[in-house]
Amino acid sequence: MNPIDDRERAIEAMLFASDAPLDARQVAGRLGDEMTPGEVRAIIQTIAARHAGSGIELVERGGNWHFQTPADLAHLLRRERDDPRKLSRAASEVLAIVAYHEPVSRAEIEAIRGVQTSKGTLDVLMEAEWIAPAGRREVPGRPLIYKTTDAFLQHFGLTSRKDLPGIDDLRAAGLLDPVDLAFEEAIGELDLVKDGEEA
Amino acid sequence: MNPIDDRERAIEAMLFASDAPLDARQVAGRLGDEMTPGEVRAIIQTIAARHAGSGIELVERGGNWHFQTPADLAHLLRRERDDPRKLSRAASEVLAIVAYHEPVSRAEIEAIRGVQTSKGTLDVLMEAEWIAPAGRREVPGRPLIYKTTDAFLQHFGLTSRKDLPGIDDLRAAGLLDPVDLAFEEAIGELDLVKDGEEA
Amino acid sequence: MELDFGPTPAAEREDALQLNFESWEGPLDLLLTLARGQKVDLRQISILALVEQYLDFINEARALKLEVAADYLVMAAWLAYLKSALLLPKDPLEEPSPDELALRLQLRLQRLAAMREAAARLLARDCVGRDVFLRSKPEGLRDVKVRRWDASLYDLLAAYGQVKLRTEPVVHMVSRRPVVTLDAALQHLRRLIGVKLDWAELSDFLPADYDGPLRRSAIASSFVAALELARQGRIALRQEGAFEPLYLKAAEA
Repeated sequence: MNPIDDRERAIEAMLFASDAPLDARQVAGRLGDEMTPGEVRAIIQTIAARHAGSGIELVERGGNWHFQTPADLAHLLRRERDDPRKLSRAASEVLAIVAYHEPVSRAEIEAIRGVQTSKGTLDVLMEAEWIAPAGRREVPGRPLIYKTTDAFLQHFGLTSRKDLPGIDDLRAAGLLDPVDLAFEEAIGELDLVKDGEEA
Repeated sequence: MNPIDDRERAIEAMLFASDAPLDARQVAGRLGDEMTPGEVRAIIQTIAARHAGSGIELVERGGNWHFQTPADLAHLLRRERDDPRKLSRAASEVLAIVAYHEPVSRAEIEAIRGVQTSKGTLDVLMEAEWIAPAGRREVPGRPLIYKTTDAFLQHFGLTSRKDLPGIDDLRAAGLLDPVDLAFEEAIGELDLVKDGEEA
Repeated sequence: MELDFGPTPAAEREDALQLNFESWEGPLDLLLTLARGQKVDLRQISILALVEQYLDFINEARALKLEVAADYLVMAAWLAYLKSALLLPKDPLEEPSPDELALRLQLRLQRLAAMREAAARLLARDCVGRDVFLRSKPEGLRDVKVRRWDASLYDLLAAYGQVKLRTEPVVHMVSRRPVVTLDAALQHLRRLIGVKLDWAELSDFLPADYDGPLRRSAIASSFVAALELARQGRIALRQEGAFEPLYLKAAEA
């Protein structure tokens, strides 16, 4: 193996030592801005490639990078002390709705679920730092809107929101559109069918 | 690079995720005792060799192995940032007394100020590199005496100490005006409170 | 993270006594669960059949005297209306048409189903702490603050000025308090006692221009002087009662 470049070593050490995922800009800043974030990113890719297939992986989550163990070794590493927070059904649904529709207001979440969201559900997700307020919707009442966080991407192993399972299919099928919009489109089709029936 | 052996991957991941250094026997135990500690040790050596010269090190301490950041890269893990602070009123007075009367001992400074001077005030001025010890006064107790530094002249834009205005100049400039006294004293008290908090 | 879909309605209905509304996240959820029972794509579902299933279910629950939350009843009432509208001959003037209402319900069910499935797929991903693991004790990156002290030449000179001012020699001037000494009061009283012939109040003997602390001092010393002169037998004192005015006049020789 060729000796590893000094800058590559430095970036690798930094990502390895950090207690939170780092993005290329943060790494460049800590290195005294001698490299552009673009150059840092290229080196990070090299490091990630070097570790591919080993027992340590360098992964990207929302532009931030961190080392973790590969998922296929979970059975060896899972310990009884690991007690992952069990998310309630309501909380997991709300989380999915925020992730696939973000930014989204509480009223919009409730419209999809057809049920009031208890205060605790959003609190649990915010406490886990998976969702966060993202300003207010400029409609009457100026409701708070929510979005997912980098910690959400990290926890669920998503490189970016584009990685959300099935998001492209859902969007293509119009299932991420509000009912009103889908209704307008569907009613057109319905009329066509009726016309057909009449003919 | 050859694909990494599954057992090697597993041991690497285990050492990475462990919250304490592990010895070969512990690793073998967690792997279900399919390997002898000797075999595990050999694989650990292979892993350590693979990481040699990179930004990640696998090191042994008394038979236990753990990953760490190489010592020569430790400086990357801490970043120094400027934290500008306004010099307290007490420190300004002490600095002025040293400048006008140097070399002076702490007792002499206190005699001139008319109040006790905390050690911390001198420390701050030495940390700022504006004053420095200048030997000892040959009197009983041999107290340390202080003088100002070149850095002091540079910071305050003075060519030499002779540039400091005399008492008459200060009076003419209104700096000996008692009208300000009450106000300045009030400010001084605030400074003292702040000093106390910092201590 | 695990997803708990709750018991399936089929299992629930086999043992109706365990029929439990806490298993559903509201009426829409119950409808979706019932719709799944039709085992067809949600787009092909029979809304009429679904409505009947829901109404049967609610009736069953009420027959068992289970407490049915208000929102389930509201949904039941609306579905009962929808059912009758769907069954009656179509009135082309009615807005919105029952078909449109049914379509809206279907769209809502599709959206909820999509999110429910998305949640399950999300939770099935490799989650940190369950499937993948991080370093448990990373060294951490630290920001170390380096203090930089700031002061201007003005601050320095002003500070020195104040030190000088504070420690300048101060001349202490002891101001005299305004008092009338006993001697002065004695002399004054002796002088006036010869002038006044009849009983006169002690305050009449005080100079009129004394006021404030000086007057109080004059009263005190004149009183003591009066006592002294009375002791010497040079004046007579008279008082009607405690705290009444004190009168004096020259003793009759």
